[in-house]
Order: sequence, then C-alpha cells, then structure tokens
Amino acid sequence: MCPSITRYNFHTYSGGGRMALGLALAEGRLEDITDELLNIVYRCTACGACDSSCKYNSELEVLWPIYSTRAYLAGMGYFLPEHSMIIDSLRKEDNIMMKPKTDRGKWAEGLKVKDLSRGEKAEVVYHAGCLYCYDPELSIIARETVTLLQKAGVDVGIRGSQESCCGSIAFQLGFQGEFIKFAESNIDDWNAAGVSSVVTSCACGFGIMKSVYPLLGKEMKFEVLHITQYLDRLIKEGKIKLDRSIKSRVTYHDPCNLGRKSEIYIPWKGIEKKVLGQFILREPEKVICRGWNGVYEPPRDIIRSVPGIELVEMERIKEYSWCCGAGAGVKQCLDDFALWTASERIAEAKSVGAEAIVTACPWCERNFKDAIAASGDDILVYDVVELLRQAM
Amino acid sequence: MQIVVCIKQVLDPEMPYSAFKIDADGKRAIPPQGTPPVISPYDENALEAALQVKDAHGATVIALSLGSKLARSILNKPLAAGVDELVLIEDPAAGDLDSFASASILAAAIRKIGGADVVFTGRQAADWDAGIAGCAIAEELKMPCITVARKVSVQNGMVRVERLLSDGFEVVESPLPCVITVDSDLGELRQVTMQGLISAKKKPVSAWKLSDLKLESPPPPRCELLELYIPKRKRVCEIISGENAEDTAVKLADRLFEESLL
Amino acid sequence: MGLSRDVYRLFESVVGPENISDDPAILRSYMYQPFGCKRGVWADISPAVVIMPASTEEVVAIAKICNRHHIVFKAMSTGWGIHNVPGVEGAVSLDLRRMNRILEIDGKNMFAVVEPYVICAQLQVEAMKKGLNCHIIGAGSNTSVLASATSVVGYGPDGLSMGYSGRNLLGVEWVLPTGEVLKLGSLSTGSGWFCGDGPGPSLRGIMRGWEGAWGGLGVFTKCAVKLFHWNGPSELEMKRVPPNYVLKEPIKYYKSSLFSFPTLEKLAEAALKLGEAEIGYFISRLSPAFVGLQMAAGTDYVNTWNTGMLQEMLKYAFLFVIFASSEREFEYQQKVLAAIIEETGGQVSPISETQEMQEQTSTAVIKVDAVLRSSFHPTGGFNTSFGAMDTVDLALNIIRVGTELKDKYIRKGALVDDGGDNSATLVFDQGHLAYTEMLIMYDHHDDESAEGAFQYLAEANQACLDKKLGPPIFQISQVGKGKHGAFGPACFNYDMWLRKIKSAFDPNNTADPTAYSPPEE
Amino acid sequence: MVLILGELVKGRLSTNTREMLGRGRELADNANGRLALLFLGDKVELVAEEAIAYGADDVYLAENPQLGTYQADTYLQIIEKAVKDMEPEILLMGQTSIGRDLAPRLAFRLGTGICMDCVRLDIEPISGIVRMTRPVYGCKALAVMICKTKPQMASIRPGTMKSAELDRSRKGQVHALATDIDMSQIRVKVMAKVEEQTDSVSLEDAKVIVCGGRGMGSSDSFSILEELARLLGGAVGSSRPPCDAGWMPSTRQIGLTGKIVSPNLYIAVAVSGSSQHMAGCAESHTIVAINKDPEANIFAMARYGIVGDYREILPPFIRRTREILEGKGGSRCC
Repeated sequence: MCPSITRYNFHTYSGGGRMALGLALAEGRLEDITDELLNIVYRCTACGACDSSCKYNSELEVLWPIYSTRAYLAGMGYFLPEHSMIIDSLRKEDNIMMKPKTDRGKWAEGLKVKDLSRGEKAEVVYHAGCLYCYDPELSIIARETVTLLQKAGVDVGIRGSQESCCGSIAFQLGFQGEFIKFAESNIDDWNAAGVSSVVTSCACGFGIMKSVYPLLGKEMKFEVLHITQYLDRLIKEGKIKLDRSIKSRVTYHDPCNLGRKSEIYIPWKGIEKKVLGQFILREPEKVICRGWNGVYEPPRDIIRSVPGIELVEMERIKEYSWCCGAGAGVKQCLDDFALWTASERIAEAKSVGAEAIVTACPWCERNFKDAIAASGDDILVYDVVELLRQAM
Repeated sequence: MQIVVCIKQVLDPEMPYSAFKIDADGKRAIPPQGTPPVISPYDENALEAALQVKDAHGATVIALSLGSKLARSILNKPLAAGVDELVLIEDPAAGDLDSFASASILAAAIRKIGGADVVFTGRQAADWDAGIAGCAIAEELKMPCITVARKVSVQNGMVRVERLLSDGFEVVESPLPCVITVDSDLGELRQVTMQGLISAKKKPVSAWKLSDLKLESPPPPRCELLELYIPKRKRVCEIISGENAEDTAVKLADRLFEESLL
Repeated sequence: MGLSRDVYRLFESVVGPENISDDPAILRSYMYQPFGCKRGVWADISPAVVIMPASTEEVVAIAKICNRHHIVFKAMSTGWGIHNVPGVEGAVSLDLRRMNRILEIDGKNMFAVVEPYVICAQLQVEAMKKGLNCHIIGAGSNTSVLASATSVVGYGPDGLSMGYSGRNLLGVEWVLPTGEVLKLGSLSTGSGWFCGDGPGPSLRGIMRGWEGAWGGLGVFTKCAVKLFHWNGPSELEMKRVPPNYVLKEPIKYYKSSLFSFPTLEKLAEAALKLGEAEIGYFISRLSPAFVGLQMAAGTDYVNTWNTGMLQEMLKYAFLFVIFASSEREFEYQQKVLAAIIEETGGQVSPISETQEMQEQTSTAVIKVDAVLRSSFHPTGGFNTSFGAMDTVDLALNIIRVGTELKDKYIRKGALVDDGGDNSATLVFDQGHLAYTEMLIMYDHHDDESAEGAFQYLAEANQACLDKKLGPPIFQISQVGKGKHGAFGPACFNYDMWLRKIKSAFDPNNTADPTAYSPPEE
Repeated sequence: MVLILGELVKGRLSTNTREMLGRGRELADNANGRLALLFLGDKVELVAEEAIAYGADDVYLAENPQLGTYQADTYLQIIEKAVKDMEPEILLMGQTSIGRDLAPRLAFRLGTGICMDCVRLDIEPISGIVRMTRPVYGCKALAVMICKTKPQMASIRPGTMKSAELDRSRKGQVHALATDIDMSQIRVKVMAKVEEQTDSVSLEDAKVIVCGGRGMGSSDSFSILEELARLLGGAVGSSRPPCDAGWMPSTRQIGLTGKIVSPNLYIAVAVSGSSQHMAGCAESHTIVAINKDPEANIFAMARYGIVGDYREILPPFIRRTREILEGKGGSRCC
C-alpha cells in the first residue's frame, strides 16, 4: 500500500522506518543531514497509507510524525532545491505552479460567473485550485464544473485572480509557517465573502481544508465540500438529470486527500497519567482517526448514477487505496517516482478489466495522464465531472 | 568585471506572528519549526541588481555569506538564479556579530576573493534592520558607497545609480570599484528555473572558516545589546458600532476628533 | 565502524547500487533500543551496511565476500524483534524484503514453497483459495513463515490442530555461513520439497535445533511448509470498520468458547485431555488483561480492570475453538468438549457466548491478528520472558515462578499490572507438547520502567537456572550474548552441541553468533 | 554635549529635527550639558534662530555653496572634523535618506557604534549612558542597546519623539565652521535630483496615512482613499497585495519590503494586518482599522476599529470628517 517502501525497499522508506528516522533526528542521534536523508524524507507522497494500515488495529500516529520530521528539517533550512522554487512561487504569486498571479483568473474568462473578489455576493464559492487554474488541459474541467453548477441552479461565484493556493503542498513539504498564512487568509476571505459553502474540485485542497484548517482555531463560517459531495446531492435532489447512457466499464481511484486524509486530525492535548503501574492513561482519551470516514461513497454513487456505466472496484480501495503518486510535491519535484507509482495503479486498474479510471482530483488525473502518455497505455482517465457532462 | 554580492541568511521575516519566539536570556530569536530561514529580502534585490549588470556587460558574480550555521539548500538559490560562485564563511565564532564586525570579516573575504569592481548588499538585513554593514564594508575597503539604489547601470568604467529619496530619487555616478546597497524598488530576484537548478549543482562552492581569513576572533561589538523583547501590544481595540454603517462612520469620525486625531 | 570502499563496491556489484546503503539515515532504521538507550546487548548497535539480495545466488555471493573479508553478516526477514539485527558492530545486515514470493502451492501434497519475506497472512490467503490453511505463530499473521519454520520458536495457538512451525518444515534451501548451498530433506535428492528428511540421518535437528538457528547459521533462502485442510470460505470477507473488522458471514461448524477453571492445575488438565482427545482447532490461555484489552481500551479498560471482574472470571481461562468439517464431527467435538470441561470443573464464560465475542474471536483466531492490540496498547513497550515449548508440567512451573517474580516488579511499579500471570500458552501439537511464555508490558521511554524490565529479564533468566526451568525461550536471544553457555550445564550441556555445530558449519564465524552461540574455543 | 545634525525641508527645520531637539533638550538637561545643532548647507544662517527657539544652546553652521545639496563624501569630511573638535557625548541624526546614508560611515570613521532607526532614548542619570530602543525583526521585537564608545550615536525615526515648544525668547550662540573641502575625496557625483510628483505628501513625512489592502478589490477603488487622504492632508499607502496585483505603484507599498512609516494617524482599510505589512506601520501613533472580517489580525494592532464593508463606511465617514474640519462638528465636539 505504501508506494515509497514498495519502490525503494529499505525499511527507512516505510512508515515505521520514517518514525525511527524522525525519532533519531529529534533525539539528536542523527547529526549529519545527508542528501540521501532528504531523498528518503521527500520520496513519500504523504498519502497516509501507513497511517491507515497501522491503525487497522493499533493506535499509532504515523502520518503526522512524517509531517513533523519535514517541518523540523525545513525549520533548519533543509529541503530539496525544487521545493524552494515552489515556495518562492507561492510567496510571490500565490500559486505553486510558478505562474503569474495575474493569470490565475484566466481559466474562467468568458464564463458568466460572479467574481466575489470584486464584492459580488454568492451562496457558494467555487475554489478551482492551482492545478485547474493553470493547467490548460485540465482547466476546461473547472469551466465545465461551474457551468454544471449554474445549470443546476446553484448560486455560485469564484474569486478570479484573487483566489490563492490552499497551502496544502506547503504544509506537506514542512513549510508550515507558509501554510498558516495561506490557510488564514483563505478563511478570512471566505468568511468576509459571506458564503455558506466552499466547494472545490481539488482533493488536495479539500483534504487540507477539512483535516488541517480547523486546527488553526479560526472560526470557519462556511461548510467545506468536495465537488463530488455537492454534485451527488444535486443528483439525488433531481437537480441534475443524467439521460445519456455511456457504455463503459470503469473503475474508481480514491484520491488520498478525498479519502483517508480528509478525516480531521485531532491533536491530543491533556495529561498522561500512569495507572496500574506503567499503563499510560490519557485524559481525555485520544481521538484516533483511522481514515475510514473519508469521502468514499459520493463519487461512487455519482458514477453508478450514470446510465450504462459499469463500476468495477480494484483490489486496493478506500482507506487502503494505492496513491496516484502525485502528492506532497512529488509530482513537481520527483516526477520519476510519481510516474512509477501511477503506473502501478494503472496496471491494477487494467487487471480488473477497466476501460477507464475515473477519479476526483486534478493531481491524480494529471499524473495518470502523464504516466499513460509515457507508457503508451490505452486506458482512459476521467474526472467524475467529465463523466457527468458526457451523460447530460 | 567581478561582482560580489553579500547575502545574509535570516529567519523568515514573514513568518506568522505566532511562530516568532524570543529567548530572552540568550537575547536572540528562536528559529521556528516549519518556517525555514531565507536570504534577507533586500539581499535578493541586491542579487538581482548584480545579475542585471551581468546580463548587460557580462561579469563574474560571486555570492558571499557569513554565519555560524548556513543552510546550503537556501544559499544555493543564487547559483540557480545565475550567480557563478558561492563563498560561505561558516564559523561558530560568527554567531551574533554586530554590523561593523560582520563588515570587517566580509571585507577580508572580498580581499581574499581578489577584490571586486562592485560590491552589492541589501539596504538592510531583515533581522536587525540596521543598514550599516554595506556602508561599513565600503569604509573597510576604502570604496565609495551608494545606498538605497533602485536602478543600477554600468557604462565606461562608471556606475550610474538611481538612489531612492523620501520625495523622489537622485541620479548619482561613481567610479569603480564601489559598494552599492539595494532597495526593493530595484525588483525581485528572478524566478529560479529547473535548468538553473541543474546548472547550480555544477557551480563552485567554497566554505571558509575565520582562520582562512587570518582572523583568530571577530572584532568586538561597538554596541551592546541589553535587552530583546516582544512588545506587549495593548490589544484594546475599541470597536465602534452603530445602528447602521452611516451611524457607525459618524461615531468613528467624532471619536477621532475628540482624541484630536483629525 | 564502516566498510572499506572496496568491500562496499564488491557488495554493490552483487545487488546493484539501489539495493545497498551505508547512509546513516538508512542504518538508523535498522537499529533497536528495546530498553531505551544503552540497555541490553542490542541497544544502539548499528550495522555497517544494509544489503537487500533478491535471490539465493546473491545471498551466496554476499556470504562468500563476507568470508573472504571476515565480515559478520546477519539476515532478517520481517524483522519482528531485536534479534533480527546484528549484535556486533561493523556487521552486514541482510534485509530479505525483496525475497517475498510464494514459489509453489502443491494442493495435492498439501505444502507450499516460500521465500523468507512471505508472511503468514499472504500464504493463508493463497492457501485458502485452494481449500488449504497454514499454521500461524502467536505473534501474528504478519510474521515470516520461513523465519518461524527455520529460525525462531514457531509456536501458535492454532498449533493444537496444526502442529508448530518446526514440525511443519519440509524441504529447505540453506545458504551456509561459508556461502555453500545445502539442500535438506527430499530436496537434497532432487525429488522435490515434500519431505523434511531425506535419506540418511535427519539434518533438521542440526539446522533448527529445538528453538531455531536465530540467524547464527547462515541464511535460509527457501523452504517448504505443510499446509492443512481448510473447509471455510475460499475468501474471508470482512465487515465493519477498523479496528473492529469481523467476518461478514459466520463460518459453519465453528464455535469459540472461553472456559474458566477453579485452579491452574485443572486448567492444565483440561487442556491436556482436549489435546489427547485430538479435537479442537485452536486453544490459547488468555490472561484477564489480554482479554480485557481486546474488548476495551484506555479508561474503559482501566475501569473494567479495577472492578476486578476480569481477574475474577478469567483467572484461569482459555479460549477453545472447534472448527469441524461436518455436522457430525461438529457435534462430536462439542460432546467431547462438554464432557472434558465437566470432568475438570470448567465453566463457560458468559462473555464468550455474546455474538460480539463470537464475531470478534473468529477473525482473531483464524488470522491471529489480535495480539498486537493487547500487547502494545498500554505502553507501547512489550516483551516476552520466561518460556518453553515442553511439557504441561514445565509450563505450570514456569507460570508459578514467573508470576511470583513478575508480581515483585509489578509491586515496584516497573511493569504494567496485568495480574502477574499473563501467559499466552498451552498445549499444542495435539497435546504432545505445551507452550508457555510470560509476557510483560513496560514503558520503554520511562527510564525506571525500562531499567526495571531489564532487571526483571535478567532475574528471570537466573530463575530458570535456580528453579530448573530450562533455557528461557526468546530471552537468550535478547539479554543473551552466549547465554547458552550459562544454561548448557543445567541442560545436558546442549550448548556444547551448539558450539560444535557452529564451528563445523561456520569455520570463519561470519554468521552473527549473538543470538545463537559462539563456536568452540 | 548633545549634538544634533539638523536637516532642512523647504528652508525650515525639518519636523524630524525639531523632534530631535525636543528629546535632545531633555537629554542635555539631564546630563546638565549643552544642546548643539550642526547645519551644513548654503546660506542656512536663517534657521539658526529657529533652532535656538526650539531649544538649541549652540548652533554650528557650515556654509558653503558646495554644501547646498547633500553629498556624502563632502558632508562626511566636514562633520567628521567638527565632531572630533566638539567631542559630544551624544550625537543624533534623523533616520532620513541623509541620515541612513551618512550615519554608518560617520560612526565607522569616529570609531564608535551607532543605533539606527531608534524610536526611544533613555538616559541613565549618573553614567550618562543612553539606552537606545529600536524595532528589529520587522517590528516584531524591540531591542535595547547601548553604545560603548563616545560619542553615543543614534539615528531617530521621524514621528517617534515629541517636538519642543517654540520659544522665541530663548538665547543661544551661533558659530561658524570652516568648510575647506578636500575635493580629492569626492568620488560620487550627484547628476540630477528628481522629485516624484505626488499630489499628496510623501509617506515618510505624512502625519496621516490612509492605507488600502487586498480587500479593496481593484485599483479604481483606491480613489476614495485618495479623497480621504486629501481631506486629512495625508498620503495614501498600500499593503503588498494591491501592489503585486498592479493596483498601486510599488513606491506606495508600506511594509517589510516597502516604506516604513510611523504617522500620527494610520487608517487601514481592508487590510488584514500580516506581519509583512505591520512591519511598516506598527510604530504608528494611532491605528484605525476598517475590515469586514472581525478576526482580521489588524484589529489586534488597531486602537479603533469598525467591522464592516469600507464601501458603506467611508462615504459617510468622509462626509462627517469634512463637517468636523469645517467646524460644523456635532454638538458633542464643540
């Protein structure tokens, strides 16, 4: 389930090994920070598979120590040169794509949609996310999404060139200071805009908004929804009609950040008492999030609701899903690893006879598309929204 | 032409308030987790100035940094941006130096490098905000010094600089060699590219100790730091409100008038 | 103490640069500190290099290089314990992670051929597809099949019906410390994997001894293990969510019950009779603490414990599971069980009759995946101590002595109070043998607790000598360095044999002897 | 002796100089020494009496056509010599484009230390040691320092000290200084001086600053801030986002990488109050915040705040302010 250990085999690349490494650093048993060390630390998509599988019957936190290790290293100024590019772009242009901020609104040009950053009001703000804003091949999906919502009678607006990154990548790379700034300013903007819900198509954005934003202790006067949750509602309310049938055998890939990583993490605060000799009793009890509360059914329900579609499941799904490989900056900085991870998943999809992989995150889609292009595979990749549009 | 740019590694001045902590006894700021140090912003402008000159006339640009612990992944950035060589003076003894001490060490390093036609620094560093080092380097090297530059060009052996004034700017000319301290108006350091990163890996980096500069210990500080503290901002914000926007606005205006602030 | 670049390059030429490393970052995760820093022989010992061979040929090549350059090596598979890493500085650690294939499942002759990194769960899933099942050791289904069969103990509560790992071992491919390949059993005559003993005297005893080679005799690269009849579903479908997965469908002819007895002796008598009656699928002594930790955590558990209810009901109890292949057999086994329980004054614990418990135990019993939850929950620090695979009588003695000694440390507050008698035990191999193992839980981040645990283990070892309890299973490998020397004289000088074997098979002493035995002087 | 390097704005003492005189007077009295002012320029004798009226005991004038415009190499020679002759205990100058340029090099040549950009000076009565307080780490912290050698030098941030009262009756002496300049030392030549046309006052000198932030939404929306600034005789500034978005010229940016200001009244409109921005204005006397988000950090820094949309607040606010300034203030005020 863990791409990193599967690919590199040394124990250090596994969740357990990463904890051993982090502990060694924290306890000062590992002074020299080698390039190999950084390589190990960042050749990990922070997909959370280790965390979910460990919590199959234990109470260990594995993912957050991985974050902490990165924050610790970043604080000392250790990271990959590629990361500094991303972070600079974030600081200067509010995006991680190394593109000018002024172009951020371009994807929506020509759309008749409210721009909340200009003081217009709407019920729902649609957060496209960096990739949808700047990836010409994918931004069409963002446009389709907005039109889809409008067709369904949703009072939706966007933030045009004033939309900014969710901070997810910064957080996962250990640049938590940078993350806090983006998270807080997003919350401020959305509160100020007075929207009732923030809807995003980017699972990475959704994951961080759901699981980490709340930890900042800022009041969030809005509900965070992933587009699949919102569309699922609309379909069930009959506001979206799917009449065109699509004859296809598809499988669904769970984006980590929509699934196991969208569950809020509750850091434990309290006192540890020793009872029965050494028994460590935490008061209050520590809340363990095992990843099975992620968004798993809505996207599947949407797919099932498309006439003619046959949904076949892969072996590794939901909280045990295999990562697409793009997460935590790996796509931008260590693409070879990202593509390898994707190819494993593609093989799995083909093994269950799927003609297409349907997913719900631009990063998964981008990475699968790249891997397929590289290998010349014939399998197709869709976003749930693309599927819906075809069926309307 | 040889250009030296002095860059300083500082705690990220844009770190969130919550992250900024001070060790009162040690009289120093505590490096936070999750917020890496950065190259002082004005020093990045200085790098950009140097690279602009390089673009126009061709030059060898050397970035020079001094500190007790220097993070390679941060100081390599100039190389990726187009600087040709990186010289680090990393020495435990170079922990907290005052501006004049740093200047004399940097000057010594510049001599060892073989001098410079132009030395660029930021107008001030984002930690102590003093704005002394640049001028002091000039004095150490007996060079003319032009501060707070917003535009730099070199023509036939002279630099032409627009230096920022409170009510505009003045155009000055100086013979080479000289020291120029740079303002943010000059423009941000260019974006680092992938190719840049790759080429950076091949560029020379030398790390020296004070002893390599024939310095046993840094010069004593000219000023003494007695105290370093985070000011208790009296967080008493009087929130003005009324029946409606109109009323609220009027209340505010009157309040300010009472306090004779208008 | 690093390797010379030349030697490193030699190893590199065998496995390729991707599969070897001496980077401190890598080495750090191949070290253990069971009792916190600087306690016990294993604390803070770093291998000089980690190598990941992918085939027997590569292992052979590595072993030969080690012999030529007098470098100690030690192989590990799934790495469940400190005895998997080298016990001496400057050694080569062989991580066999890449050798993880099930090479063959012979349905007709009921055996499987596996590589070192194949875990029980993996084999069980494949076996079940063919209507077969495999023995799983008590530690759980996430452990290496081969390691238990060749190198480490190998008892499991399903041993009642499926023997123990050592007994189930058939053909073996063995890379000797010198790098020569030795094939055991029918394999040696090229007639396949089906039998553990070939013509001539059996080598299994020499190879495995009673409790395993502990990495001291080279590397076992392939082995065949017995599989057993399975009449459950070919795929186990789960329902509910973690940490409470249970089988979707209850299994036919399956019944698990918790029986408690007035005295330890009665419990043992019952277990013995059940074994001799050759009924049952699974039997395990469950301490009150472990049962409690299966059902509750944190405050709930502590409160339940403090009521004394668990200790009361389960002081001397075991879980007994019937899993028959026909209606008639099912009834027969239940009758026999009822009779024996009556003779021995046992009682069915009401807990076990709840549907909750039936569901819960079904997966725990078949997949043997529950123990971790109990053992690591309280503190994160867990260890085993006293133990033996021997007779019921010895098991009883060990429990008596062990409980007494443990109580002392529980009173000191060094160990978690689990009622003292926390032993995962009982008859296996259809009653011919009995197993016991005294478990302790301590806080390895707490200096006093770690120190206490460490002292307890040392005292436990001493007690084995004083009270004639035989060498403490597992412990030797842990506090051990050459400890066999200490126990040998009390046990027919078995250590002399170990040393002779070691010298004969490992003239250059290149296979790390720490957990096994040094050669003859 | 406390020596102050004076500056002129349009032929009169700069505000900053008056503020230094104010504090300098107190320091001098405290050490019962004299307060002296040093002036360089062309025909500056006029300011002498003004300086005395503002508290100077001695005024030293270095007059020379060459000193008409500031040039570091020239000024340095003269000041260095003057200071060496006078041997003041304390030497103050403004944190202005001249002070910034001059102070460090002067300190270097005098072999003494200097604290730049001080916002506060306290003197220890007996020792006469001056504790100099200055913002560091982008105004996130304050540092208290002392200068171990004489003269104790400091540059003073404009607007942070109280100017002395004008008292025409005060008496003092005026001294002329020799101004022979060694031309060989003059290397940097000033070719031209360009005053940037801004209808409002420059940010550094402004007593009132109206600042717009990201929440303004567009460049046109800044016009209403211009209107307010004009009304209050202040200047318009901007936080970084509007400059990045191109709504405002970067020369208007207030903050870490822009201008550092400390006006009497700072009206922050739709400004969130990031550390980057506050670094430029935290030392303002009074901050007023208008923001839609009650949780915006700016409210933590402000003295007065309104939670609301500036589009609704500003028009009536401007109307009312105009009334007040035209003396038609409501009964409560008159």
